[in-house]
Amino acid sequence: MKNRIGPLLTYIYLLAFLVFLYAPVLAMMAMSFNRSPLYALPIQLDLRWFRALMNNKRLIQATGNSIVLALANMATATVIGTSASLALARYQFKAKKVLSVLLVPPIAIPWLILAVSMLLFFQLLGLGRSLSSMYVAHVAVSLPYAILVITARLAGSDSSLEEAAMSLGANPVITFLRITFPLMLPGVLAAALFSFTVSFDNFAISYFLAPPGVSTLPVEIYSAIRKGFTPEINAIATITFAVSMIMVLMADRLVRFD
Amino acid sequence: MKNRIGPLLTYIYLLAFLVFLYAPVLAMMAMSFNRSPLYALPIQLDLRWFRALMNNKRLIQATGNSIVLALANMATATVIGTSASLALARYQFKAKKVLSVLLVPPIAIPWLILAVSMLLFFQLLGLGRSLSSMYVAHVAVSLPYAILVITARLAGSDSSLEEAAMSLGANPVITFLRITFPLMLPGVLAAALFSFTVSFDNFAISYFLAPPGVSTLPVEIYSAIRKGFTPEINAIATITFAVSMIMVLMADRLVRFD
Amino acid sequence: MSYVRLDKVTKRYREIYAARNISLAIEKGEFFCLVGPSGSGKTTMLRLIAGFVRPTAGRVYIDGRRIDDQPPYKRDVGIVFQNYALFPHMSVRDNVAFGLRVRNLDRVAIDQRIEEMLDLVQLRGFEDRRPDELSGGQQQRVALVRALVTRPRVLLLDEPLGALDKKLRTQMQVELKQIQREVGITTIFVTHDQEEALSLSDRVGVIDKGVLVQLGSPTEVYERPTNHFVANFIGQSNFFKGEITDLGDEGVVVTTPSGAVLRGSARSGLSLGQQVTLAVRPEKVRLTTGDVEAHNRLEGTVVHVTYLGNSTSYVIDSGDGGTVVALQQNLLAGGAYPAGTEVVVTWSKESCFVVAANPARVPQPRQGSE
Amino acid sequence: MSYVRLDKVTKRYREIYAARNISLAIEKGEFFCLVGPSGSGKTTMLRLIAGFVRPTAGRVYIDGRRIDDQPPYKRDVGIVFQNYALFPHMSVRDNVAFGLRVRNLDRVAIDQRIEEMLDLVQLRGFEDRRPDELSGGQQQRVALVRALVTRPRVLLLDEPLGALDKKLRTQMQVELKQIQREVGITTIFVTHDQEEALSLSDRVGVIDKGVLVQLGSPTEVYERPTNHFVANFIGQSNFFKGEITDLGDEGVVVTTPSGAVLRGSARSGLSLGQQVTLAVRPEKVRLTTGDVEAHNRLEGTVVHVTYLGNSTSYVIDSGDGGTVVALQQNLLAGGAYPAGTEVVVTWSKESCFVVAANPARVPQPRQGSE
Repeated sequence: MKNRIGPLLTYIYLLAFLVFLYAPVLAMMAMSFNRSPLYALPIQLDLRWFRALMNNKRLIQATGNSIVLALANMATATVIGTSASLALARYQFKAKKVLSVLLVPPIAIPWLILAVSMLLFFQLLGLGRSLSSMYVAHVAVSLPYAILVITARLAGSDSSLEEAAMSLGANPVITFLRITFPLMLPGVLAAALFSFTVSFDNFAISYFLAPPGVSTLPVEIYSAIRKGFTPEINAIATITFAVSMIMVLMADRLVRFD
Repeated sequence: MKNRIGPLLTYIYLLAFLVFLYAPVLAMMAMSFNRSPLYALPIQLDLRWFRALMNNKRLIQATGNSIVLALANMATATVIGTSASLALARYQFKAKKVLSVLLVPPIAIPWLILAVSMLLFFQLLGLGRSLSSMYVAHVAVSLPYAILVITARLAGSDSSLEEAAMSLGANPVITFLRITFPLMLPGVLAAALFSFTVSFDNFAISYFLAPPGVSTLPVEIYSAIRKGFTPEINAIATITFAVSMIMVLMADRLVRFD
Repeated sequence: MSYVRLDKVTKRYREIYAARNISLAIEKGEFFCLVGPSGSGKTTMLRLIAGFVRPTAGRVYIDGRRIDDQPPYKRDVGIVFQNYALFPHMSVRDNVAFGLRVRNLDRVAIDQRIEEMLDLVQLRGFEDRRPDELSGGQQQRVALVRALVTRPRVLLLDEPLGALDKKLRTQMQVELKQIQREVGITTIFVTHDQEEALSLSDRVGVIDKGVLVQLGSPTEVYERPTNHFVANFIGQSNFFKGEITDLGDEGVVVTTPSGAVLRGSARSGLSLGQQVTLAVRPEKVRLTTGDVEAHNRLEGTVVHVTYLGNSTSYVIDSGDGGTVVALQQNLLAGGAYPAGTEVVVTWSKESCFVVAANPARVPQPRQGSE
Repeated sequence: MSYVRLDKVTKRYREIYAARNISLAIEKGEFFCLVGPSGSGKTTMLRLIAGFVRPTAGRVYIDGRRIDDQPPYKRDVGIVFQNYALFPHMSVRDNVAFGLRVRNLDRVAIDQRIEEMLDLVQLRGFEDRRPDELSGGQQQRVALVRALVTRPRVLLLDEPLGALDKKLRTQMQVELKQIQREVGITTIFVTHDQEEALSLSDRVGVIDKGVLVQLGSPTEVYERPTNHFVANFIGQSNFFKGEITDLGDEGVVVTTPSGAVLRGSARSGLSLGQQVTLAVRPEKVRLTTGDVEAHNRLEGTVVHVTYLGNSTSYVIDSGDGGTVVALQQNLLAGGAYPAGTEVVVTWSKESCFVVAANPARVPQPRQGSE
């Protein structure tokens, strides 16, 4: 029916797009392993920039903050997201439609705007910049993602499975533990990974809400670039990129398969 | 079966979450209409901060830049995204699976990292900071969103519709114009809106890649906050938020219904 | 005493009645079928018994105890869903064992019971497969033994054969009936396939728009449908409208507008001069070419012949615009009367029954039948 | 001359043959059915003719011209899909008009043709509805007229009634056949429902694992299946294995291992002493209680009685472990022989045919039949 040119063109064309998207990242990764601070070619393999990172106390401190914040956020967003998704999927109530429509847009509110409004809000509430403000804001930003991912997984499941379990004598608790939860687990894991990533990568909220003396990894990267672009940044960006990629690919796999 | 408490708790609880998510934004919007620069209550309605915006040439210039960039990006990402999605949906080729897996993660690469790598890459290529660098980087960032949205729409369609059209005598061009395209149109429009929003809201890429003297709206907002938080920022943030929300709600509606 | 009993059960969703004042008593060990078109409310009946929905009014009893206020997991009722609802994350063994493990039976007893049940449906050797590695028929059998393994008081089957193709469906009907007999469980089966209902069940309930319109043995429901809907939904019928011109112990005489005089069996509540509809089944109509004596006799021309393999269906134009459908078993190779043959159509008054008295509007069936 | 012709068509997907060296000629105006179990390759055959897939080897002709190298839109072949494939963004009118507008016919001619076609399927007044506002039966009819409106050379139907429930399905079969007759179009119909195939078609092709195993009129295929698969897939059969002990012009005599002597009609390629399987259809078997003379005669006890409404099915245990299924039309109310009755089972040698000579492995059917 179709000739062979269509697929071939498409192939070349998508390949070009991916090269274009990944090339900068790959270049950055390559440079992080290059000895020369002036990006001289050919690349001389050297881990000096990574070693330099090890000695950068400020950066290690910031990375620690980012990880702690991301973990706390992940735990909170996943638990709340799971229960909210279950409630949305199982109960019929009048305001449900309104609620589920309202859940989507927060994903698209520019983080900068959200950060601005959170800063203002916490100031109005008298909380100001603090670790707890940061934590709350991160949860607010991740939760819609968590709910969307889990809801997508639940939509594929079938309430007749739970009915079958109950007709076999399983009470609601056993039904949840043996049927509902195992079936939604991939979605829950994916939501956890997404929540972690969303928080770990966030710059604007952390920047505006961080109390004096507290910093996170994205904030440090940003400051470092403003001070002057050093290959050390490539190294830390490479690590961040690798971690994000691994988490997202895992999440994607969990949502699609099994 | 279930008692009435479950839905009620869920209801209260989701409501609390939404209040928490929207309250800062609403507070910010309220303050943008408040006469007092010190956030004094009660609110005295006044459009002075919006009027001040009108006279802020720098901000208007930046907003213009943002709009032009967002429109150019939207057009490019939508056209490329549409054809790429069609190719992915229609043709079977060996590398297809690899390609479609590679398309997902760019969405999750932190924009800061992407911006860093793009800056490095364009410097290596000798392009440096320029309007075309910005445009190219924005397209790279939006395209995965566009492809995901259109692909989701195409997945719901049925190739037997196109077969039916062809059996009725429609050649591939007519089949595309009369069947395929009208059915994917909501997805295409949604992709356009998302691409626009993604670009319009982007801070990191614009900040790093903008040539001297060129600024965008998010960059201006960010600079303004650093200089000192004025109610003018609330006004511009309110406008940005309103525009983003309208676009996203439209896109969401297009993808879900019709 | 009846084992499963519905007492004036009504289920309303806003303005729509899915069940309207239904009373029904099913005996222990009985195979009961609920038949009706899609949307008639038959699945709602099952869900009321299983406990997934609660009645708006009325009560449900099993073995003399009221159960409509109990949650599903306390009712001890097995159910097989149309889509089987096998747990996709569990092997066949774990699916079947689920009900036993929930009851905390000991391991050995569980294993033995599973073996027994898998033997019953010839699925030994499939214990470790996942549901998606089984064929449709195998999945159906796993769903069945999963529901039976806990020895529930009642087995509910919600169109369990609907997803299978025709040949497999017929085969599974035989198996299902055999297993039900061996196990001896009280069974309620829901289907839209009237032939399936007749062949499987001890008794049939015909349901239409949430109302139980007829209840009886397959023979009673098929041979003596009490109204036009049943006569048309359970099997085919030829309908004749006319006026009662004689009424006595020997039966009823109806004269059609075109002057044909038809004789049917009497039933109560009829009176002379009344407008009624008579019905006769296609397989009760005899076709001949010679002269025959019979209660009912029409002459006509064969206009359509449809070969059905084991039988042949004839559409006969009886001259006055009406048509009669006749079904004949192919005792030899089929098609004794080609189209155009002049035939005599006869049937006995015992096969001919009144289905509607003073009907508000009797839809004119295509080709004399539907 | 044949109108649609497949010449040694093979379609292979990697190692799997969806069609294997199929040659087939369909006459102009014929209603041809392809029947087979799911996965047998029948839909692939339609897609080869429509042009959605291309043969790995072989050629396809319509009206004497080779078409297998033409794209679908040049073949002038109408198709109705199982899911109907109505354009969801268009009204009924626009769906039906699609094929005409593509041909740039003038507006008046298009409108007139649409009115004609919608009249044909009684859908006037539904022109402005969207497909999702129609019932299943109505959607089916829109799909049918959309395919017919351009007066294609061939109409392909891919299980078009599969999504309908049983009662509606029977009704649509009658309509479909009537429309096909009125329009007079060459039609190829794919189904897994053997009864549908027999009742609708002029000729039937039985397909199994990509191979065309039998081709003939419904009567030929049903009355004289040439192998075990066809005898089992098209209708039910009773099978008897045995050795040929006599062979002549009057037929074949087969002696079973238990000593029963059965007589069947002869066919070529048989020889004395050969192991063969004889088959007889349930409806050709007569049940009596008295003494009767017949070519084939077994005595037995009724073990199962299944009431089917218009007929009753009996399973008779013939004593030596074998069972015979007999079907009897319910000329009066059903069930003349209750379970336990001693009966005599007879059938003529003309109804009894050889289906397998030296079969490698004949699956032992449940209850003597499937």
